[in-house]
Amino acid sequence: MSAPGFLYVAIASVWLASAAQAARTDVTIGMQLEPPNLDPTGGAAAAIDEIVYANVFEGLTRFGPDGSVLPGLALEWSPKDGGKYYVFALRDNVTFHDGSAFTAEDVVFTLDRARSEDSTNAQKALFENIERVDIIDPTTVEIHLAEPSGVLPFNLAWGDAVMVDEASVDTLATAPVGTGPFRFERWVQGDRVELVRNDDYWGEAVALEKASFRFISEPTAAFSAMMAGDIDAFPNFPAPENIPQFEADPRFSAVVGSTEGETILAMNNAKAPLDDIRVRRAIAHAIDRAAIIDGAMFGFGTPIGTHFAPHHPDYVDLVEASGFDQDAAKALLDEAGVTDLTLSLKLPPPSYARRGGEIIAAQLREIGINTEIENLEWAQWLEQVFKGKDFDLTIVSHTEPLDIGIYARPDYYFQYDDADFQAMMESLATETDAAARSALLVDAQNKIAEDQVNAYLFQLAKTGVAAVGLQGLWENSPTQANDLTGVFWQD
Amino acid sequence: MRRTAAAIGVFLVALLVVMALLSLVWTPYDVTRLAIPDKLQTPGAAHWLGTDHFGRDILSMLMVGARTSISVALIAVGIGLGAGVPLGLLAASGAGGWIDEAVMRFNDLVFAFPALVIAILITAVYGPGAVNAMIAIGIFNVPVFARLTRGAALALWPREFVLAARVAGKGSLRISVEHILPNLSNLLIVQSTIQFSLGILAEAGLSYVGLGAQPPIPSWGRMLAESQTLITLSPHVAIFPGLAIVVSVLGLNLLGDTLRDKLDPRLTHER
Amino acid sequence: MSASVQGCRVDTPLLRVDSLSLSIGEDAILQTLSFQLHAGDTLGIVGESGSGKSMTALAIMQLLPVGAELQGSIAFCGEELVDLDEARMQHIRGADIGMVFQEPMTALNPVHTIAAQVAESIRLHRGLTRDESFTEARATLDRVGLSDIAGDRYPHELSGGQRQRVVIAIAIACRPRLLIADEPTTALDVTTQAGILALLDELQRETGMAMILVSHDLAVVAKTVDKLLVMRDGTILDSGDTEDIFSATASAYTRTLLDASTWSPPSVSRRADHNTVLLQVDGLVAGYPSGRRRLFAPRQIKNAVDNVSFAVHAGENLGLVGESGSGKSTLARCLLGLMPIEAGMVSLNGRTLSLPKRVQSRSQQEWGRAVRRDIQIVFQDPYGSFNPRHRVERLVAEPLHLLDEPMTRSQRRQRVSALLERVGIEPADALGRYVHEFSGGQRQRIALARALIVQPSLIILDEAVSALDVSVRAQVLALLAELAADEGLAYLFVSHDLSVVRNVTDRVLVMRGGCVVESGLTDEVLSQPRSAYTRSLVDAIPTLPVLT
Amino acid sequence: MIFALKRLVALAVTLMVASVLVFFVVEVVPGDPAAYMLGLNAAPDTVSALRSELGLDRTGFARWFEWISGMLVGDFGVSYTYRTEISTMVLDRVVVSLPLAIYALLLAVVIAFPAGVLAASHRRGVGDTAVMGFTQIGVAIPNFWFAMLLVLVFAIHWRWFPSGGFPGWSGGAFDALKALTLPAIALALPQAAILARVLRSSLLDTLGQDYIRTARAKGLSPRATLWKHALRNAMIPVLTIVGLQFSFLLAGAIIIENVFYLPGLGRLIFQAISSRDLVVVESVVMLLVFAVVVVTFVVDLAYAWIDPRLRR
Repeated sequence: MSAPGFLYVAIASVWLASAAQAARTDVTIGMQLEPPNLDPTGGAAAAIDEIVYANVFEGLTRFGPDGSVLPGLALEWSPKDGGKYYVFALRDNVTFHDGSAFTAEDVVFTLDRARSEDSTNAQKALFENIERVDIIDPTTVEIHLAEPSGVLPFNLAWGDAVMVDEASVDTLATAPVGTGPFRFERWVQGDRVELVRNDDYWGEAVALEKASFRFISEPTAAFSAMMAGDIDAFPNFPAPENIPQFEADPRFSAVVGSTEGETILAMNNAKAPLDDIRVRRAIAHAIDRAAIIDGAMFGFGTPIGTHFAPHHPDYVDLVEASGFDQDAAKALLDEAGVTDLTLSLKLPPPSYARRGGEIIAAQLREIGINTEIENLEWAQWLEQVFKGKDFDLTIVSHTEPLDIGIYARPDYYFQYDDADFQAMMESLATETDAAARSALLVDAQNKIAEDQVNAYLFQLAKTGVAAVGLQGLWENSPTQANDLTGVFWQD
Repeated sequence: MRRTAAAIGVFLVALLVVMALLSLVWTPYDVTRLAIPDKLQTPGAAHWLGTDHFGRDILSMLMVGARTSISVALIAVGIGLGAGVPLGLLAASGAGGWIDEAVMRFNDLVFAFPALVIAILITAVYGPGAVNAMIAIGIFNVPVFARLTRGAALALWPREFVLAARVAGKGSLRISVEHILPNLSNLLIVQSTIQFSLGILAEAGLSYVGLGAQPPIPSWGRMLAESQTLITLSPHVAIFPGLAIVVSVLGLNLLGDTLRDKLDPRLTHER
Repeated sequence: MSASVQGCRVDTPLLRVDSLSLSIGEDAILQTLSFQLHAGDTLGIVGESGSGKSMTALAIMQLLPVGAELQGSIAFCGEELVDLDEARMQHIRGADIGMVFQEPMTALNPVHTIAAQVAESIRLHRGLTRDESFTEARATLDRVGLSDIAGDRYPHELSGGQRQRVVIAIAIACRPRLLIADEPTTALDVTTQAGILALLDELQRETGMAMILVSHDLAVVAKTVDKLLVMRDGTILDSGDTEDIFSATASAYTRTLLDASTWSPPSVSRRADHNTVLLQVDGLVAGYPSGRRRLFAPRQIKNAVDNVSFAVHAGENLGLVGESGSGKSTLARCLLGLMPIEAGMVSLNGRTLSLPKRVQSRSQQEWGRAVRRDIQIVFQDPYGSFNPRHRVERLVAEPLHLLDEPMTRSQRRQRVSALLERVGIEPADALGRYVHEFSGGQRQRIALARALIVQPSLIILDEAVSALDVSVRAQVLALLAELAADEGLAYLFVSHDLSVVRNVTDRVLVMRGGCVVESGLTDEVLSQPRSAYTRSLVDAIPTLPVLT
Repeated sequence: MIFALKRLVALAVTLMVASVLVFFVVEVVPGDPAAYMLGLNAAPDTVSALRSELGLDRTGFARWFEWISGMLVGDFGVSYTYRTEISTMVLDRVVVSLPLAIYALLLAVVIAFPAGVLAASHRRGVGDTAVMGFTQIGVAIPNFWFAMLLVLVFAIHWRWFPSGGFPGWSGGAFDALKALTLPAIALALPQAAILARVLRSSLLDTLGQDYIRTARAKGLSPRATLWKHALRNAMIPVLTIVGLQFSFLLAGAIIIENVFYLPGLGRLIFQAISSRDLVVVESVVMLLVFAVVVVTFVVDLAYAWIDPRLRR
């Protein structure tokens, strides 16, 4: 136990002894979706990371609350040979929850496993560039890349790159074993996951002794659970319309921040008439972003004009380029010679999509485009839209950080196939110079806005609520996580 | 009290039907037009029942939603009658035979399945929508009517007027149509009313979980689902669709009871 | 503890009913009824349905339906029962006044044992322990002639007569001073009826209780009671000693009742042609499938008709007599092809009507129409034998389905009208109406018209007059006789009622347990029965004293 | 005895047919469980690796056979998404759903009995009118809407009960029952209304029977007649309804489980359908069918217990 951690605990216990009513050391966090399993290296569900990231599992690097890449299990790292390989210095006092020590061998195992042929890692692409991992000594590894890259530390901060132990790898799905400040206690399927403090944690001891993640899918139930005090915090509260009520209630504070979620009206670029840029532009001009943000999100969300997070330093505001202009939209449709257009609009479950979809349908009707709304479950959406590409329009929020690269994949569901853009992304992958990278990112944003690949709606806001007194929750969502390391109760 | 109940029932059902029919030609506002700046207005002169989270007029939505509820429930009853009554007549005319046995086992089988789960499965296979909701609800009406028809028909077959028809040389199909069916009509009308009101409830339930009519077609269940989070903020948005369901089902049940009192021959001797 | 009415003074009548009126809603059921009864008296109340006789009984018990309004006075041992406190009345019911009802099949609670039902009454009024009350119940059951029936049996395990004895046991368990028996034998077979009447008579003599016997049948009460009330439309037409009533002093209505009961049809000159066999039945076996003994054992067939052979000659009236369960109705159904037969054969006019299923290639439905139209039926229940949804014209015309030649609408109407007229129904008025608008007697006439429309040579009358009041019955029987004479019809007269059969048939078959036990000319069989069973049937017929 | 055996055979046949039906209906549900698990950015070869790991690449018949033969020995297989034994998962849910169903049914019976008896014994009186009025409304209220109102009043406003969730039985029966109270009330109200109506009409039917008059003629008071003679005879239709309701409550609580975020069987099915966890859907549906069939069987036996005429 490190000194500051000890001190904190000591102070806390003194305070515990003196105060009649002690500060609480447990917390119940509400989540909308239950994860299918708890192995972040074997599934894509955001809900997995929202429980285990930084709490149970740690990677070599990690994201900070502002999205910056911070040291994790690696004390420090440095790119060598122009980014051809990296040297990572590991912490030496780290043990897994099962007692075994964390060493360079675990790094090799973890990264080899993620890259292997039968790997079920959902973000396999993050590791594609890794050629080999060399052990220099028990606390030093070298990661050699196929192509020089500046984004390795960023890639290794993802939840899919957390360090696992070979001994426990088969049971990660149901009994995760990591190096984090909390150890897994139990999972009452359908109800909650419980974590308890890891007293052997290498870093600063956390204030909480116990943390429960409760799964409440119904927004109403979430609201009543908060109101009834059954839940201490709901970091991603599913019903933005209730936020003002929480704000008005002295028992709660609302935490509104940003996420990495670019919410877009995705269009099937390979399907007529949406292969015609004029039709896509017409649709973009028909959309009144303000009405959507107001109507679907009750005012929460920032309009975007391209697929990029507004809080990113390289963001370009291109909202005006596809501003709300029904006349322009109609003119573009005439120009394209499109009449009597009926498009399918397939909507996944989140309320931004369902509500946004109804508003967009009404807005498109104004310029003479009819839509057939079909509400889908996620599984159906994945099957029909994402995999089958059987759709005209859909609304979805892309929540991976810095994911503009998806526009370089011609087989990606909206099927944007542009050689120039693909070239841009290729050079970005190998570019290590910061300024040059920024310039490339700006070009890329402009390019997909000009081509109007999709209609860019708004950046999803993180609308969280917490009981007054609960401190240290992340305000923004640079990655999907509920990092509880800094969370504590204050009177 | 009985009279009052009958009057209330007739009035409520008439109200429901008039609202639905009127919505075909006129609603106070267009329900497909969103007016987000007008959202969540409380009931007043402009909007008698207020507006929802998209600024749509709730009264207009309820009127059009009545149409959805009625058509789904009506067709579901139709499916039940259309398939169940012939099955029941067939089973009864060959009572004890293999057809009868097969029909009864089929009934047992359908009854053994949890209805809502199967409805969800159906919509998972064929996609959500009003038509699939009708089918999902309708399927579970089939054994209800089949069983009712069989039971009542079995009681009629040994009756002397049926024997008289057999003495007159009529075949079982002809007897089923000429003699059995007309004498079941009251029973079927009463049961249809009950299934109709259950259909409205079921449609609301399915829409509530998102498996009923899809937007922009308004449906009461979905209105309830969408307004749930607003119930503390703007209670009227959640209360009116709920009341619409309660009032319609109440009306239909009262009407059903009245019809039963008037039509069901088993009860006539009692009063 | 006994709550019975204490020492009723000798000069006080046990029951005194004084200007009793009863109305339910708008309907006046009873009008200023007055009569009285002394301890040990037996009183018969006789009337046709709707006369108010049962309501009178229920009024004494204070068990009238909800909404009934009672005026006047009913004094039991001087205590006024009208508007008596319900708690007090409960002490009188069962303890001082016992009651026996018409329908023994439903008068007992199916889920309690018979001993428990008798014991309940005893425990309620005599304050005995459970065990004592069961002992006492056993004794009561013995007294009503059920000594060989275990007390832990349930009602459905008993026959109708046995059940009625249980009901009587309940009624007399607390030794009431008055027993009211409301049509206690109407639902029973004649032989059983005789036993129950004898039991009531015996109990009355033994205990000296007073008894009111309510019946629609003068003959039933005549032998048992000392005094008689004849009721009609809620009023008393005649009252007095039984013998006086049967003498010439009675009212015109009572006389018609008497006449009807003893009515014999004008003896039609029989043209029965004993050389022409109309219907021939040979070795007929038929039955209902009963449950399997074991799970996979073949179904057992319970033979309801077992090897029956007989013939009906042209223009003959053949009686088929038997108690319920004798197989007579099953036989009738087999003759009509409504039931498959297991063995034997049936032929009509020399053409085969029915063969066992395994011999016949197709089901009985496939009979030739020409054969079928020769045999028709009139059922017992004038209410159930018509489709309530069809109008009279359609109902009567239904058997025309059997004719091969198509008929125009007007031809059909003409034919229906002619027949309605023939059976005494005004066609212009009747054609467009539904059957529920007609009385029981009228309906049987319509049923007869329906049977006649295809000009059959044989009509089966399945208890066709049993459900009718005596006066109506007489009219229908007269019509039947007339039709037989005019159309040369043969009748197969299926009945449980020997007195009717005696009067209208030429020959009679007596059935019991699916077999014919005796057959022969009606007069001979009934006057000199050869089998013991027929004798018991004949002896059980309630008879009226011969009028002077 | 034969009666019971016959029912048992019919029961087994029903279950067998149901299993084939369930399996193949569920198998045609579109959507790939592997794709769902791996999410938006998964590469196709990753998905197929997972598919073979889950055994999804074998034929339908082979999987049905394995499933059904496993079920017979109590092995339900392993969930695709949760990767845990289905039998333990189902057991975890049953300890929520079964007590909830029983709780709701008990509430319904406790409410319905006095109400039905009161209404029947004071036919057309004030009590009858009131009870019938309430039942009319009870039948007409959608239970999820009623649940919302209950939460609003009792969980949010007065905070007497938790708004949902289930603390588990390990924390004591009191807390667990407290958590199940509002859901049980929401489920029980419409059922109580139905039950009260059935009981009333069945009692009225029974009270019109001849043997009631016999009992009254014995000197029994109307109340004693009702309790000793009418009630037991009126139980057959009531029992039928109770049986149906129990089956319904066990499976039909999906919506209510969602409103109160209870980890019950209904929500398990709902989640499993949306995540295409097909073996779970099949197993739970089969389990529910089994429960319905068993309840029907028990009700049939209970008929015989109530009515000696049915003891054959």
